[in-house]
Amino acid sequence: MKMEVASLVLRSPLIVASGVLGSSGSLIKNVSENPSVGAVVTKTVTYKPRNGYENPTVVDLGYGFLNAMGLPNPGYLDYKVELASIKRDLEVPLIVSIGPSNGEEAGKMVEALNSVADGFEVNVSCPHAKNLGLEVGSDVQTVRKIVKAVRESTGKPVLVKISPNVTDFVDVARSAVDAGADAITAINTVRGMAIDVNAMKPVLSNLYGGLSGKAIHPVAVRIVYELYEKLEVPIVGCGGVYDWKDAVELMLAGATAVQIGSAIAYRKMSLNVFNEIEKGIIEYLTTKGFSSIRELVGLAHNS
Amino acid sequence: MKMEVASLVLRSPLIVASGVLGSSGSLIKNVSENPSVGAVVTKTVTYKPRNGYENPTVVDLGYGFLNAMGLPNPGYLDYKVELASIKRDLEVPLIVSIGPSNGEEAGKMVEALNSVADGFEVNVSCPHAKNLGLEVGSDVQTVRKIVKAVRESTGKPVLVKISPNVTDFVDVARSAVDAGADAITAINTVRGMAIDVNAMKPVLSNLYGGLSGKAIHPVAVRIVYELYEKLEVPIVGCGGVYDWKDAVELMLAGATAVQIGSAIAYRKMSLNVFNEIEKGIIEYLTTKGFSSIRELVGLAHNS
Amino acid sequence: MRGSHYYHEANVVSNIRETIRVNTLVLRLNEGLNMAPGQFLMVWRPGEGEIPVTPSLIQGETLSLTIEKVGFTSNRLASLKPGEKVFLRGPLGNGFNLSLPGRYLLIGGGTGAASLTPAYLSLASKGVEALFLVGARDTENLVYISRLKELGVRFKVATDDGSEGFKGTLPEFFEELVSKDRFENVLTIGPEKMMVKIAEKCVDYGISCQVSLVRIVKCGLGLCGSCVLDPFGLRVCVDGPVFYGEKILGSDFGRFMRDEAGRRIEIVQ
Amino acid sequence: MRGSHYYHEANVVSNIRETIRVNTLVLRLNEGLNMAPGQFLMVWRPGEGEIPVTPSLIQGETLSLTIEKVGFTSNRLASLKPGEKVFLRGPLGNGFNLSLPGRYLLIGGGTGAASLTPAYLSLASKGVEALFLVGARDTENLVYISRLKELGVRFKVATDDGSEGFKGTLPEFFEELVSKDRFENVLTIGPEKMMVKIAEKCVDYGISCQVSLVRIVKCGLGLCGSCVLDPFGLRVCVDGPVFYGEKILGSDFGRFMRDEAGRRIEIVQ
Ligand SMILES: Cc1cc2nc3c(=O)[nH]c(=O)nc-3n(C[C@H](O)[C@H](O)[C@H](O)COP(=O)(O)OP(=O)(O)OC[C@H]3O[C@@H](n4cnc5c(N)ncnc54)[C@H](O)[C@@H]3O)c2cc1C
Ligand SMILES: Cc1cc2nc3c(=O)[nH]c(=O)nc-3n(C[C@H](O)[C@H](O)[C@H](O)COP(=O)(O)OP(=O)(O)OC[C@H]3O[C@@H](n4cnc5c(N)ncnc54)[C@H](O)[C@@H]3O)c2cc1C
Ligand SMILES: Cc1cc2nc3c(=O)[nH]c(=O)nc-3n(C[C@H](O)[C@H](O)[C@H](O)COP(=O)(O)O)c2cc1C
Ligand SMILES: Cc1cc2nc3c(=O)[nH]c(=O)nc-3n(C[C@H](O)[C@H](O)[C@H](O)COP(=O)(O)O)c2cc1C
Ligand code: FES
Ligand code: FES
Repeated sequence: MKMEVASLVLRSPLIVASGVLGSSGSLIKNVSENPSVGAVVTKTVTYKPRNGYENPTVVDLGYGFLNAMGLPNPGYLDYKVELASIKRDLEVPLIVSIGPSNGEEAGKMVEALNSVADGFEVNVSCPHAKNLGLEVGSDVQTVRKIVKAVRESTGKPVLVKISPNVTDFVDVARSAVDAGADAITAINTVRGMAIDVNAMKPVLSNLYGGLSGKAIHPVAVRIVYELYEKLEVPIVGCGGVYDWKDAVELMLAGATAVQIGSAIAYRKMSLNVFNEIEKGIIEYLTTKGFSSIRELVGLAHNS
Repeated sequence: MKMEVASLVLRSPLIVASGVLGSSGSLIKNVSENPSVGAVVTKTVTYKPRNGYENPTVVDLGYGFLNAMGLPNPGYLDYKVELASIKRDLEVPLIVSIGPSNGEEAGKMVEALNSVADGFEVNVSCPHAKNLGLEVGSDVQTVRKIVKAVRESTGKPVLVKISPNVTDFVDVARSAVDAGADAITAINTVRGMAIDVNAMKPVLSNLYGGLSGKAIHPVAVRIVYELYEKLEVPIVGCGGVYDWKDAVELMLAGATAVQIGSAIAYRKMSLNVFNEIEKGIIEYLTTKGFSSIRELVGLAHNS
Repeated sequence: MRGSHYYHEANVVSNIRETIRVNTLVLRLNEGLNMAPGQFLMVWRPGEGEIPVTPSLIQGETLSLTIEKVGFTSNRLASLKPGEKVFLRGPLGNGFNLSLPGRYLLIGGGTGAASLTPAYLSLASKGVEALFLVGARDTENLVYISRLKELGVRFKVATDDGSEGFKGTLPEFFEELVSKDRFENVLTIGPEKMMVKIAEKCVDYGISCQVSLVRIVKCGLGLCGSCVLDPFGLRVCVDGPVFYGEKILGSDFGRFMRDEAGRRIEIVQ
Repeated sequence: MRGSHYYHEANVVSNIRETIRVNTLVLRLNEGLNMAPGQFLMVWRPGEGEIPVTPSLIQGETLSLTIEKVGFTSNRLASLKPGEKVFLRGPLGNGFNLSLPGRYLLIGGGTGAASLTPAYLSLASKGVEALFLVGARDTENLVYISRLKELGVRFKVATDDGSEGFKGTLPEFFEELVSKDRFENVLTIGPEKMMVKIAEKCVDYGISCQVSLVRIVKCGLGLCGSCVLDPFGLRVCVDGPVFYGEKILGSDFGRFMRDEAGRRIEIVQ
C-alpha cells in the first residue's frame, strides 16, 4: 500500500505516532522492520534534556489513556547521536518530532538533526508541558515563527502537529501552512484529568494530562474532516486508531496517512496492530473495488 | 443527601441533564418521583419551535454517544403550557433550559417561563445548532448580554452551561458570573464526527455532533477542577457520569451537584442509575467517614 | 454496533410493488442480524434520511422491509432498485414475547400485516398454533398476501368494503372470531385506533394482547426522549415498540403522539 | 483497573525494619489482587510519587512490600506508619513461569530475596522442590530472613564477607551448588551484574533461568517506552519484568539502562 505524504514515500500509510516508543533508537529500528509500518515519528525532542514529570504519569481509563509524561527526552544533541547510530539501517522514513519553545531553538535543533531526519514533525500541541507544546501552539504568531524557522533550516518535509484543545485550530493549521509546513498532523491529545476517589487527589503528578485512544477518535475525525475542507496540504490523521475501521474513517475524512499511538500499549511485541490494520484496509479496498488507497482520501466529503 | 446549589434546595445532588428526556412534561413528572433525583433540567427550549435535524441524529460509539439532535423543541410558548400542566405536582425543582440566540429572546423567554421554573439553565454551549448554543457561547460579549438579560428578567437561580470546545472557557464562565449567573454547569458535549466505512459518509445528517458519555468524563473533571479554582460560584458537574465513582470524581474536583445524561440510555425505565449512584455515594461517605456530601466538594484541591 | 462501524450494509435484491402506496424491498446482508420478531431497524440512506422499520422477513442474511410511502425517506426507500444499498442500524427495541402459553391470533392492519410475519413464522416453527388476520380498506390495499401464501401462512382477510374476505374492520372481524373460538394471545400491528379497540376487547375477554407502537424515533437508543409515550414516560424505542395492551390503555396510546418538535398532537388513525 | 477507580487502597498494618536501608511494609487491602509471583505493582503516595515494587508476600488481602531506600519515594514509603495509606495500581507485568518441570533454585540478592518469596511459596504449595539462596554483603544487609524462617522457607545464605553462611557472592555460591546438585530451573532477582553472571552459567549448564529486571517504569502499560530493554525493544513493564536469561544475554541486560530523560547510561551494579 504505497503512499506519498508531502514528499515522503511510504510503503504503508500507517505511521508510529510520536512518544509511544520512548527515546530508544534501537526500538525505532526494530519497529521499522515491520512491513506494515510506513514511517516512524520519534519521541518529541527538546532543546534541553528533560526528565519529564514525576510518576504517576499515565492513567488507564479503559477507553483510552490520560498521560502527562512531561516530554522526557535526552535533549536534541544526545538524541542526534542515538538516531545517527541507527539511521543507516532504517527501512522507513524517520520523522523527527521537535518541541521547540521558540523559533531560535527550532532553527538550531533542525539544523543539527537534519542529517538524521527524513522529515520533521513540529509538536506545538503537547497539552501538558510548560513553555512548550500547547503553550506555544495556541498562539498563531508563535506557531508561525517556529514553523518559519524550521522551514528556513531544512528542505525536508515539515509536518506540524496541532492540538484539539484550541477553538481556532484551523487558524493555527493555516498559519503553519503559510509559514511553510508541508502537512498537518491532527491531533495531539485532548486535555483531561482523573481524580482517584480513594486517594481523593488528581492522579497525575502534573494534575492534568492528555487524553488519547478511543475516546478521542470522533474528535480526530471531526478535525481532519474540517482541515481537509480548509487546507490544501495533506493531513496525517491521528487519534484513537485501534482497528482498520478507525484508520479508514480518518482517511475518508481526509487523512492521507494515519498515525497510531495508544493502540500499541498492552500488546506483547505489540506491532501486530499495524499488520492487522494494514490487512483490514487491503481487504476493504478489495471488497469495495478500490484500486488504491489514495482513492479513499477525503471520500466522505460531498464534492 | 440534601444539598444546596445556588439557592435551590435539592434532596439529592443528582440532576437529570438537559435533553435526555425530550420535551415530555409527564416524563419529567415521573422522573421527579424517583427519590434519588434531586432536580430536573428540561430539554433546551428555543424562541421558535424547532423540528431538529433529520435522522441520523445519534451515533452509538460504545464508550459514548455522538448526537446532533438540533435542539428539537416546541418553542417556549407551547412548552410553557406543557410545563405548567405538571408544575404543581413536581416533587423536585424544575430547571428550565433555554437556548436564546440573543439577549432579547432570552429576556422574553425567561419572563414567560418564570412562573413555571424554579431556576434556569442558559445553554450557550450546544455544539451543533446554528445561531444558537456554541455559536453564541464562544463569544464572551454575547454570553454577557444574554446572561444579563436573563438576570434582569428573573430573581430565580440562573445556571449557565458552558462548552468544552472553547479554549478560554474560564473567560466565558467568568463573564457569565459577572453578568449575574448563580452557578456554572460544565460541560456540554465535545465536538466530534463519525463516518461509516460502508456508507463512506458522515453518519449524522448535520455532519458533526456532540460527544457525550464516558469518553468526555476526564474532560469534564478537568474543566470543573479548573473552574473551581477560578470562580466563586458553585459548579454543577456534567459529563460521563455512569456510576458513583464518576459522580464523586466530579465532586472532588469541585462540583456541588452532578448532572446525568447519557447513562440514562438503554436502561429500561432507566432511572435506576440514579438510585445506584446515590447508594454508592452514601456508602462512600460512610466508609470514608464524611458526615455530609458538602465535605467532598473540591477536596481534590491542595488548599 | 461498533463491529459494523456503525451500520450493516445491505444490498437491494428486489423491489416488489405491494399496492400503490406500499413496496417490499428484499435485502441481502453480509451477515445475519440475530433479530427477534417485533424488533426494528433504523434504515439509513446517506443524504436521504433514516427511518425505523420492523422487517417483514428475517431469514439468515436475507431480510425484507415492507414500506409505505408517507414522506421523503419512505418514498426514496420504496423506489430503490436492485443493486442499490441501504444501511441498517440495530436490531433495536424489545420484540414480541412469543413464549406465552396458548394459541396466538395475529392481527395486521396496513403494513402491519407484513411486519407481523416473522412472529407468525417463529410461532409456526415451534409448532404453536397461530392464525393471522390481515386487513385493509379494500383488495387494492392488501399487502403481502402473495408472500404469506408462499410462506404457507394460515391467514384470513378482512376488507372494509368486503371486496375480499370478511366485510368489515379488523376489530369487527376479531370480535366475531373470538366469540366462536378461543385464543390466549393477540399480537397486533396497525393503525393505533384499531389497536386500541382490539386491546380493549382483549381486556374484556381476558386475552393477553401485545401491540406494536409507532412514534417518532430519532436516536432509537432511549437517549433523546423523542419517542416517549405519555404519561408513563415509556420510550417506544427501548421499552417498546411492543407493549402489553392492558398496561398502556388509558395512556396516550391511540390518542396522542409527539411530532418532531415534541409538540403533543392528536392521532387521527 | 477502572473498577478500583483507579487505584486499590491499602492500609499500612506494620512497618518492619529489615536493615539500615530496607523496610518491609505489611499492607491490608479491601480485596485480594489476584497477582502471580513476579508481577509488580505501582505504589502511589499522592504528592510523593509512584514506584514499581514486586511484593514480598501476597496472601489474600494481605500484601507486603520490601523497599530499599534509594530516593525520595522509596524513603517516604519505607518510613510509613501503621494506619497510613498507599495506593496500588496493578498487577502489572508477566510474572514467573512456575510450571516448567524439575527442581527450582531461587537466587535473591538485596531486596530480591524478599521479592522472590511469593514464587517460592507458590512452588512449595504445589509440592515442587525448591531451594532459596539469599545473599548480601554482610549479615547486617541480609533482608527478610526472619520472615523466611516464619514462612518455613528452605533457604541458604551467602555473604560476601562470610559473616553468615557461605563466604562469597551469590554467583560463586550458585556455581558451587550446581557442581554438586542438579536444578532444572533458576529464578533470580537482584543486581543485574549478578544476574548476568548467573544467567551465563545457566546457559553453560543447560538450566532454564528466569531473571527479573529493573528499569525506569513510568506508565507500566507498555505505552511510553521508558522501560525499554535495548536493542530488542522489549518493554520491561509488559514484556517483563521476567525474562529468560538466554533470550536477553548480549542485550543491554546488565550493561545499560535508560535514565528518566531516556539517556542510555551504564549499569554499575
Ligand atoms: C418501531 C417502528 C417500526 C416501523 N415499521 C414500519 C414498517 O415496517 N413499514 C413502514 O412503512 N413504516 C414503519 N414505521 C413508520 C415509518 O418509520 C414512518 O412512516 C417513517 O419514519 C416516515 O418517514 P418519512 O421520511 O418517509 O416521512 P416524513 O416526511 O418524515 O413524515 C411523513 C409523515 O409521517 C410522520 N412520521 C414521520 N416519522 C415518523 C415516525 N418515525 N414515526 C411515526 N410517524 C412518523 C410525520 O409526522 C408526517 O406526518 C415504523 C415506525 C416505528 C417507530
Ligand atoms: C518491576 C520492578 C520491581 C521492583 N521491585 C522493587 C522492590 O520490590 N523493592 C524495592 O526496593 N525496589 C524495587 N524496584 C526498584 C524501585 O522501583 C526503585 O528503587 C524506585 O523506583 C526508586 O524511586 P525513588 O523515588 O525512591 O528514587 P529516585 O529518586 O527516583 O531515584 C533514586 C535512584 O534510583 C534510580 N531509579 C529511579 N527510579 C527507578 C526505577 N523505576 N527503576 C530503576 N531505578 C530507578 C534513579 O535513577 C536514581 O539513581 C523495582 C523496580 C521495578 C522496575
Ligand atoms: C504516553 C504518550 C506519550 C506521548 N508523547 C508524545 C510526544 O512526545 N510528542 C507528541 O507529539 N505526541 C505525543 N503523544 C501523543 C500521540 O502521538 C498521539 O497524538 C495521541 O496519543 C493520539 O493518538 P492515539 O489515540 O493513537 O494514542 C503521546 C501520547 C502518549 C499516550
Ligand atoms: C441526546 C442528547 C440530547 C441533548 N440535548 C441537550 C439540550 O437540549 N440542551 C443541553 O444543554 N444539553 C443537551 N445535551 C447535553 C447533555 O445535557 C450533557 O451536557 C452531555 O450529554 C454530557 O453529559 P453525559 O455524558 O452525562 O451525557 C444532550 C445530550 C444528549 C446525549
Ligand atoms: S428515539 Fe430517542 S429515546 Fe426513543
Ligand atoms: S513504563 Fe511505559 S512502556 Fe514500560
